[in-house]
Amino acid sequence: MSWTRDQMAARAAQELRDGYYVNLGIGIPTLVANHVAPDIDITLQSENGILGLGAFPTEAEVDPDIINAGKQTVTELDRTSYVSSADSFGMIRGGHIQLSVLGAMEVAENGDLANWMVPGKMVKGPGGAMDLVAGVRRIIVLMDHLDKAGSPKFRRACTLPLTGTNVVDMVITNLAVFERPDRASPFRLIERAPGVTLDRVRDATEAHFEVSPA
Amino acid sequence: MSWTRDQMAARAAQELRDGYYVNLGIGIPTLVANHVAPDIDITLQSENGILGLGAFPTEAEVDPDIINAGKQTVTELDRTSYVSSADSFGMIRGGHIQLSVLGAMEVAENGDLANWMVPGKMVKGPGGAMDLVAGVRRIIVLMDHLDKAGSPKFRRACTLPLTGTNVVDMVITNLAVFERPDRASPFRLIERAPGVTLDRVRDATEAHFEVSPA
Amino acid sequence: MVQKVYDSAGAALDGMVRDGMTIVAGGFGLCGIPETLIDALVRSGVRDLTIVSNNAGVDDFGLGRLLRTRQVRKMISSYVGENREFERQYLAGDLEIEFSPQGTLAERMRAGGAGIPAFFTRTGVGTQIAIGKPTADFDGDLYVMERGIVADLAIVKAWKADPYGNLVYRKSARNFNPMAATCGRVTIAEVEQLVDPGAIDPDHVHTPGVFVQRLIRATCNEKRIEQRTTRSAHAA
Amino acid sequence: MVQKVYDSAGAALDGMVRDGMTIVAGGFGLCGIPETLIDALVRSGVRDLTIVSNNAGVDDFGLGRLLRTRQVRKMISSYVGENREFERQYLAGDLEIEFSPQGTLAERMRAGGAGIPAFFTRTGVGTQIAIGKPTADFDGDLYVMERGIVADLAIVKAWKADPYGNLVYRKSARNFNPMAATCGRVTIAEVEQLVDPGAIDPDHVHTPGVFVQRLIRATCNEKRIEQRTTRSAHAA
Repeated sequence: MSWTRDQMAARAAQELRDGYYVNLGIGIPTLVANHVAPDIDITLQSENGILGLGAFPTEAEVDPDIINAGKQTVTELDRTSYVSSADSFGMIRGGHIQLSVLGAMEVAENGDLANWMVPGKMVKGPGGAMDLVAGVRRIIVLMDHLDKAGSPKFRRACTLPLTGTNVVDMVITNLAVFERPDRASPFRLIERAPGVTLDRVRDATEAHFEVSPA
Repeated sequence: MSWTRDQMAARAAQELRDGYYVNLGIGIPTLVANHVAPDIDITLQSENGILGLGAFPTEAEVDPDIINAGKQTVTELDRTSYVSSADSFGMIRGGHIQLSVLGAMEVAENGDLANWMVPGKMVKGPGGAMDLVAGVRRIIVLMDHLDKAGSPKFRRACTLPLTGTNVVDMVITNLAVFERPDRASPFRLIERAPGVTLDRVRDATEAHFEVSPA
Repeated sequence: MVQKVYDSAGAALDGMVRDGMTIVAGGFGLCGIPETLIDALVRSGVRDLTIVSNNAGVDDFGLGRLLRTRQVRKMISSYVGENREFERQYLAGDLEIEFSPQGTLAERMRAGGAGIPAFFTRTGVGTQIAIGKPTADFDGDLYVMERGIVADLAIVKAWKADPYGNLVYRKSARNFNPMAATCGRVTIAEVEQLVDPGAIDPDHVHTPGVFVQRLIRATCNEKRIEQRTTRSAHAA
Repeated sequence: MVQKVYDSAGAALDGMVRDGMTIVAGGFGLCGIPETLIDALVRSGVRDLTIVSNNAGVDDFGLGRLLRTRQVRKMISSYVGENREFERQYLAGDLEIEFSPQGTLAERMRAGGAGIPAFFTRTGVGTQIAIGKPTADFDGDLYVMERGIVADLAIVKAWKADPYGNLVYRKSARNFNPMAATCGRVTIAEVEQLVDPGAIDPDHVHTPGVFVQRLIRATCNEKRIEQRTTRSAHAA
């Protein structure tokens, strides 16, 4: 057994705390918003310039002037404010956003992250990913444990061009959860999906990690 | 004869062009606003964060939330916008203000300006003067030709701590007007107050200057 | 009073374009882009442009139109993923790209407009983006130096303007427009609504008129949506 | 939802002050200053403060009150000319002053709040302000490097707030408040009016709630005027 994308998102949602300002990356990370506990109030930020993102609009509510960083139509809330992209990235770079959940191509055991380009393929650009990993206080990566070719994505070192160095605090895959208390510490395996053995995690992981409880 | 303060301000007002954004320093420079030609429309900026300064208020209009950089109560116009001090100095530093008229303790023949401190006296601080001379495209100094002790204020070199280096484009005193076409050129005497001889200007000036017409 | 309002995008661009110039454009994706002025740039025939814009439009809309007519030599952007024409020209070596991370790009525009030639950021440290750029240590962390951007011309889209050039943006269409407006040597704004002097509360102005030299009513307000995501009204 | 609204300035400061801390305060002159929070700081008895503020108040109002009680060890300001108590303590060697040009100070607050540890400016080049600071040449002009400011606590004054901490300033009382709000590790705002959620148009928010951790209704709104300059109503 392994976790579904929704289960991975739900696991990431457990990391939310009341009052957090959170930036969710494009793709699986956006699912995290569906799993926020009822007693937790968070504010979602979209780096193009929205603080206080609402749900997708009904057909009648669609407004081309309200889009998120994935260029999807969204809505505003009673707490919403709009800012310029400079001010929005000021929030990010200045450490005012507590948590970001992002996808990744590779994570290294030292916390390096690669998620923006594959040499030989057309490069689309980093967008806001480099800013987010450099500025947000805590970075959680949601990714499949293995890539499409069956190779581990949590590695000794990234083979792809980096998005940031020593920036990842937690890795949630379809098989397991790795965490470290600070960026000077090694990652530690803290949870496995139901039926996933420690050996299976070891086989599917290139990165060194500790195991908790030891 | 020499020019009055109002005549000096009127002379400075001749340098205004239609559409200019202008910052007027505290003191005599504020008088420039009284001499704007009727066919000229300018917008006054106050560096604390007002673009589009109005006149002083009537007693009924006084609003403690509308003050200029001299901490005087002022009014707003139909063109006014308020900005933060960071954005206001962005206009100044970014070269978006065409002209500033400032007072000075000393100006040097190379365009250096001193107007913020006298060694041995309590230092009040530079306020926005250093930002203005560094950022505004054209700087006109309005000052008495001689200081209270009778010494020339337009000098070979400033003796007082500088506000900025090579920043002055025009000097208007109670005796004469000096100008230079660009900041690599020497100053040139272009006007004298009625009855003020060239010799009198030379006697009262320590700076080297050219004379026009030669 | 200097008249800032022009009759058309063509009239506003008159005398302002030349081959090889650098143009900064507001907008994020297809949201808040100066559609009218982009079309006028296509018609102007100006060539060898360097365009500073977070995105490059799509094949047949936004800046994609200027790419299709091969008027662009170089893009400075953070993400150009939605444009196949871009990919074709880039792979053929006809188009140059300088990637700037999105927040760094936004800050570079703001810095250029505010007279700041360079600043330090942690963004991109240790990545390809930092190659060839100076780095410095502040309080134990490493930062990379990025340069402010000043363009020959800025084109922006706003919701409302008064005749003084005071601009108000609408919702997330604000995005890069305020910074773009500050970093052009000349800035032309196209607006959905031109309102009377005094109609904009002085506390609500997003871009003060000092930054806007020319102004037109936008005639293209298509506002194409890239990802139309909706939920059922009943589930609401 | 985390409750940001506190009953009093004293309650909002509870647990937030310690001797030797750095506090950044919004305001220009006596305009837009956090009067209520300054009074509460006086009452708190906190000492050896470093205060970052454009001005130092007057003898008996604004930050002058904290000076009079000798709770301030150092000021980082652009202009302190209105305060005789300041002069006495400075000349006696009891008070340290670091002058920062006004625009540089505003930008240093903004930079600190936006994660920018340093930036370059032409302001102050060749003057005493630049002594000891790195300089660099960009495109033939010399610039001085200035550092971003991050304070332990920011205190700001706004006109309106909603319970989420979204702030709106009024007219020129905005001044340094928006940047101060961004550069405190904790920011406390005092406001003239607390309004309901949704009562502030999302396009009119000056300081988004992310920057405000605690919020109080201001009980001091004296708004003393330094230079009451008027014209005759008949001359209007």
